[in-house]
Amino acid sequence: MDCSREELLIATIARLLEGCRHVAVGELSPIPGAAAFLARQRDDRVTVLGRLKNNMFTNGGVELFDCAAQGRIDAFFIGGGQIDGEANINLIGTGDYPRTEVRWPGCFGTAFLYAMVPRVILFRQEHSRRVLVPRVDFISAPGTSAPGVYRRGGPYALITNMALFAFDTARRRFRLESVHPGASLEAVLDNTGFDFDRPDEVAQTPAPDAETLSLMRGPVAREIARTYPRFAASLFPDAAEDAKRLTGHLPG
Amino acid sequence: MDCSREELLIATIARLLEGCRHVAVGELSPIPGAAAFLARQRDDRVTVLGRLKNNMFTNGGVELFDCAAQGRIDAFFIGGGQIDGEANINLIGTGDYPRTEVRWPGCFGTAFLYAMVPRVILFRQEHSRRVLVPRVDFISAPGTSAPGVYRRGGPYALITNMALFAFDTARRRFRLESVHPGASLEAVLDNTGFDFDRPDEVAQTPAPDAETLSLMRGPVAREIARTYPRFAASLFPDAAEDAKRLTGHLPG
Amino acid sequence: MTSNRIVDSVDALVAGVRDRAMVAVPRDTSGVSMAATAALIRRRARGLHLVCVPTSGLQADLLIGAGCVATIETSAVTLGEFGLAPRFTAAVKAGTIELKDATCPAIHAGLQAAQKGIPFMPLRGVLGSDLVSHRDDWKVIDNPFAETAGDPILLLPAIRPDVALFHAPRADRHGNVWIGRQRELMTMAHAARETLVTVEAIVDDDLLASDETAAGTIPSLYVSAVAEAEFGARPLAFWDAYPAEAVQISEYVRLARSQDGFARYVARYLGGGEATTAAE
Amino acid sequence: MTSNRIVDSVDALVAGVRDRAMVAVPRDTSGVSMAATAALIRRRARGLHLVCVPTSGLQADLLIGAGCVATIETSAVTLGEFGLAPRFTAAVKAGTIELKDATCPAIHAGLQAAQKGIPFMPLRGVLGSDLVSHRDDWKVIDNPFAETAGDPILLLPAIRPDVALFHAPRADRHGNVWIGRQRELMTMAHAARETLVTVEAIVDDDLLASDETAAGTIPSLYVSAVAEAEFGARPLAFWDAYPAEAVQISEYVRLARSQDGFARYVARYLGGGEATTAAE
Repeated sequence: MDCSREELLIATIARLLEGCRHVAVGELSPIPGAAAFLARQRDDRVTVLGRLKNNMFTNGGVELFDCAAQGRIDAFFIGGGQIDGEANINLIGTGDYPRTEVRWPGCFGTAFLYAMVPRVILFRQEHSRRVLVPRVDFISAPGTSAPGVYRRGGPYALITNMALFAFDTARRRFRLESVHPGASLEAVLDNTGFDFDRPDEVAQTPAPDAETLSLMRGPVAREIARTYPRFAASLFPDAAEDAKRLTGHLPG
Repeated sequence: MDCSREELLIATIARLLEGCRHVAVGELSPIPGAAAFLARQRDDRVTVLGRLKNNMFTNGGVELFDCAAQGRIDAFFIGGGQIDGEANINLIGTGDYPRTEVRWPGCFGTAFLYAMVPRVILFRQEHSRRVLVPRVDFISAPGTSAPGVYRRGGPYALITNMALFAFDTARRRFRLESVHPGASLEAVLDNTGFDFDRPDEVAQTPAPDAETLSLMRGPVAREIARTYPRFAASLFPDAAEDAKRLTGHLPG
Repeated sequence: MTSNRIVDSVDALVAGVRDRAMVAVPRDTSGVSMAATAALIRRRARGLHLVCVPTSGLQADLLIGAGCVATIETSAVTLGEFGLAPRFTAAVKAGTIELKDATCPAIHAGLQAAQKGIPFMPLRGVLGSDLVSHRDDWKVIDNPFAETAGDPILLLPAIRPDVALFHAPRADRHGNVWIGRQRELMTMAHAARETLVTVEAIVDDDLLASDETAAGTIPSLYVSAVAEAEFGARPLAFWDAYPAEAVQISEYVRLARSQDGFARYVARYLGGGEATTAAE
Repeated sequence: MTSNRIVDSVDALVAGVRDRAMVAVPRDTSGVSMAATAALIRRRARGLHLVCVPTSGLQADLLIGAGCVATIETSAVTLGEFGLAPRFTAAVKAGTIELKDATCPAIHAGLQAAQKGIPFMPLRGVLGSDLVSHRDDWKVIDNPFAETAGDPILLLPAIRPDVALFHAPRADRHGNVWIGRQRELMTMAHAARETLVTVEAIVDDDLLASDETAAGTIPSLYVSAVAEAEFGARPLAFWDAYPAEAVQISEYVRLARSQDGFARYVARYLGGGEATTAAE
């Protein structure tokens, strides 16, 4: 069965969430959001936390962080303007801080959540040497910590439009897990600015099965349309139309 | 005009609150509570905070303390099983801690509030050598602090059934301000276990004037009856009856 | 859909309180689960470490009298206008419970530290109180942000209860619990590993569906189990819903002067004499 | 009775924001007073120290573009799905604003420290981030409660704003402000010396009269002034009450690429060209 690149990513991320109970997602992360909703379709004990409409938080903006600190959040997603081979991430900009040549929004909660959430999934669609660099210009959040530094979370996997990597904390290196259909090992090597481990035979990322696709295109699409209407409009146009009729809202 | 001992105390405490904006009172402090309501009758910018019905706090039990720490509370009241001449107070018990011979409830928030509220009024009706001791058996909250210890509050006055004292922080001593009608300097000296300063001529605590009495017996009595119904029943029986009819509640 | 967080009985609810658990309970006026207190006594809970937020009264006195308590951390134990707490006072004199005397904001701060996953919280004031010298789990450091040397400040360790146990007006069928302005109940639930709640009623509405009710609601995320217990705070008062049973509390004060009298009170009011199923 | 906290206009409200004040503002979805932002620009506020709780977007970008901001403490500035914040980005490149880059929970913790009157608050995580080396007002100590030596932990100084400034659905005539579950607005009000609020509507009910509304209400005790400003968050979205004005924000993004274009946007939408009364 044919599926889009986005559907492949959603299904792959949902697999990475297996065994998680509480998954937190950000406002601007429709693909991880869809993956979390898909995981919940498969296991109704999964809760999706974060800045969603009708969210579960009632203690203000600090609650996501307190909740992570209490050990109640199992998985979270971080993007990154730059990601390096030790899983350090940069959300500040390129060049010398503070007068960076390119300035991105800022670190958000990553410097905290990366250390507190057991399974942090790095997600960045663009797979290029611009993004995947030998060494980030600014460490917004470090991939690993010195011995003795309290840490109970960190990088678990990196997923891009081309490939899926796992992170090995002890070795402080990524390991290529699979290459997505349509991409090649050569393309991955050409477009990755850091060195990484890989097996002799690199697998292909499996496409979602028919049941998964129908979950994604049905109930998941409807949930996504409520939270990320613009995204849903491009990926799941039917569900987005339904949601628009129901709420009458532009995205906010 | 005749007034009761309680009315004298209420009027005297209200005078001590002059210039205060936010006055906090405890649940079991009807006389200071009445004094705070009287102060508010005289100046409608005064707010009375604390564990009252329909109180102003919406952030739970911590808010009184946070509010004091923010510098928003100008006056508060503390009792004390023992009070000594340096204004140390003991709310724990007599004898050696922890297996005290007599055990009182505990320190409540005093160890904090005594250091944070600028005008703490010590209020204890019983005036005896049992209460006013040379040295408390346990310092629940110290009257003064060592140099360099952050402190912006502390004892301002001590009022009992017999007399009013002011506290001089620099000298770490009480000074007798006035003796209530019906008591004498000799009785005060006989019944005070600590040494204190006094002027050559000791004044008599002035009785409330007619206007003050009518405020107390009218609007103040009605407010007190809502918060401290049992107390009001004995002091202001008419207002208490009104309140009981309105709420149908026993005290709780 | 009713969540599996909704349990059938208060006895089933307190099965979640293991012997030797650290149990956080609110002060008398905030929503004390006297129904769960009775159930704990019936099942002969032992060795509890009570954390009173920040004080307690009849609940602590009953649990102490019934032999359920090994340690109590509190800023006060008092029956308020009914007087001193007789079994607490007797246990202090007899040395049968470990005392961790505190001051109200220190207990709030310890719970907030647990809520925030930090090992300690600073607090101003308190220095110079004998509390500090008797609490070897409290520390004093020089404020690292002071402009001049010195400036000692108290640090309180996080208090992370095994269980938060309280009574609230209502829960919905998902296990969301409405606590209104009794915000310390939310702090307790965030700080504790498990939260057990009795409620006056279980309602059909989703308490998180509107901002109006959500503002005063603990999400089910933090709630382990809920049991319905109408008048579950009696004989204590519960907010403005019902007043204290003054006659019963006065009788408690009279009887509990002695351990025998206490046993008679328990038998009469808490069903302590009945055969009950031990929870575990 | 209408409290003297209720003021007649948003311009009168922002008279309470002095030049060089530290001003705390919420993130885009929590209740940004764009009405007050326009008033600040009209009165040519200067030298503000913006504290974004914990991020900002159009509000910060407008204030920066209009030259009102000397320093910004924030965890991010972004227009979200509309893209990067153009005047912020330009100011960073030009070095015309002082940056105090932070991470969300650090800003919350700093405000909570001010709320609690403590000089600092610890926070786990963050160590190893370059944020720490660029923030000389942050400190790292060894956790005094650690069982073994070491265990470094970050300490954040209290953030005590001069002013908390935000938009809320409603206030009553006493100046109590309903903020529902946007609890960070309450923390901001507790932490700040003065709190200035625009509201969609001023209502006749007393918001503290019932536990239901009180649960989500900031008491007037913490509120310096309130002004009515219907649609006061526009062109941003406000909770579920109204959506973002996508066309206007897109036009902003297009125009604000240049300082000239920014000036045209301000003249067109904020009345920046009109003669206005300076507040002080």
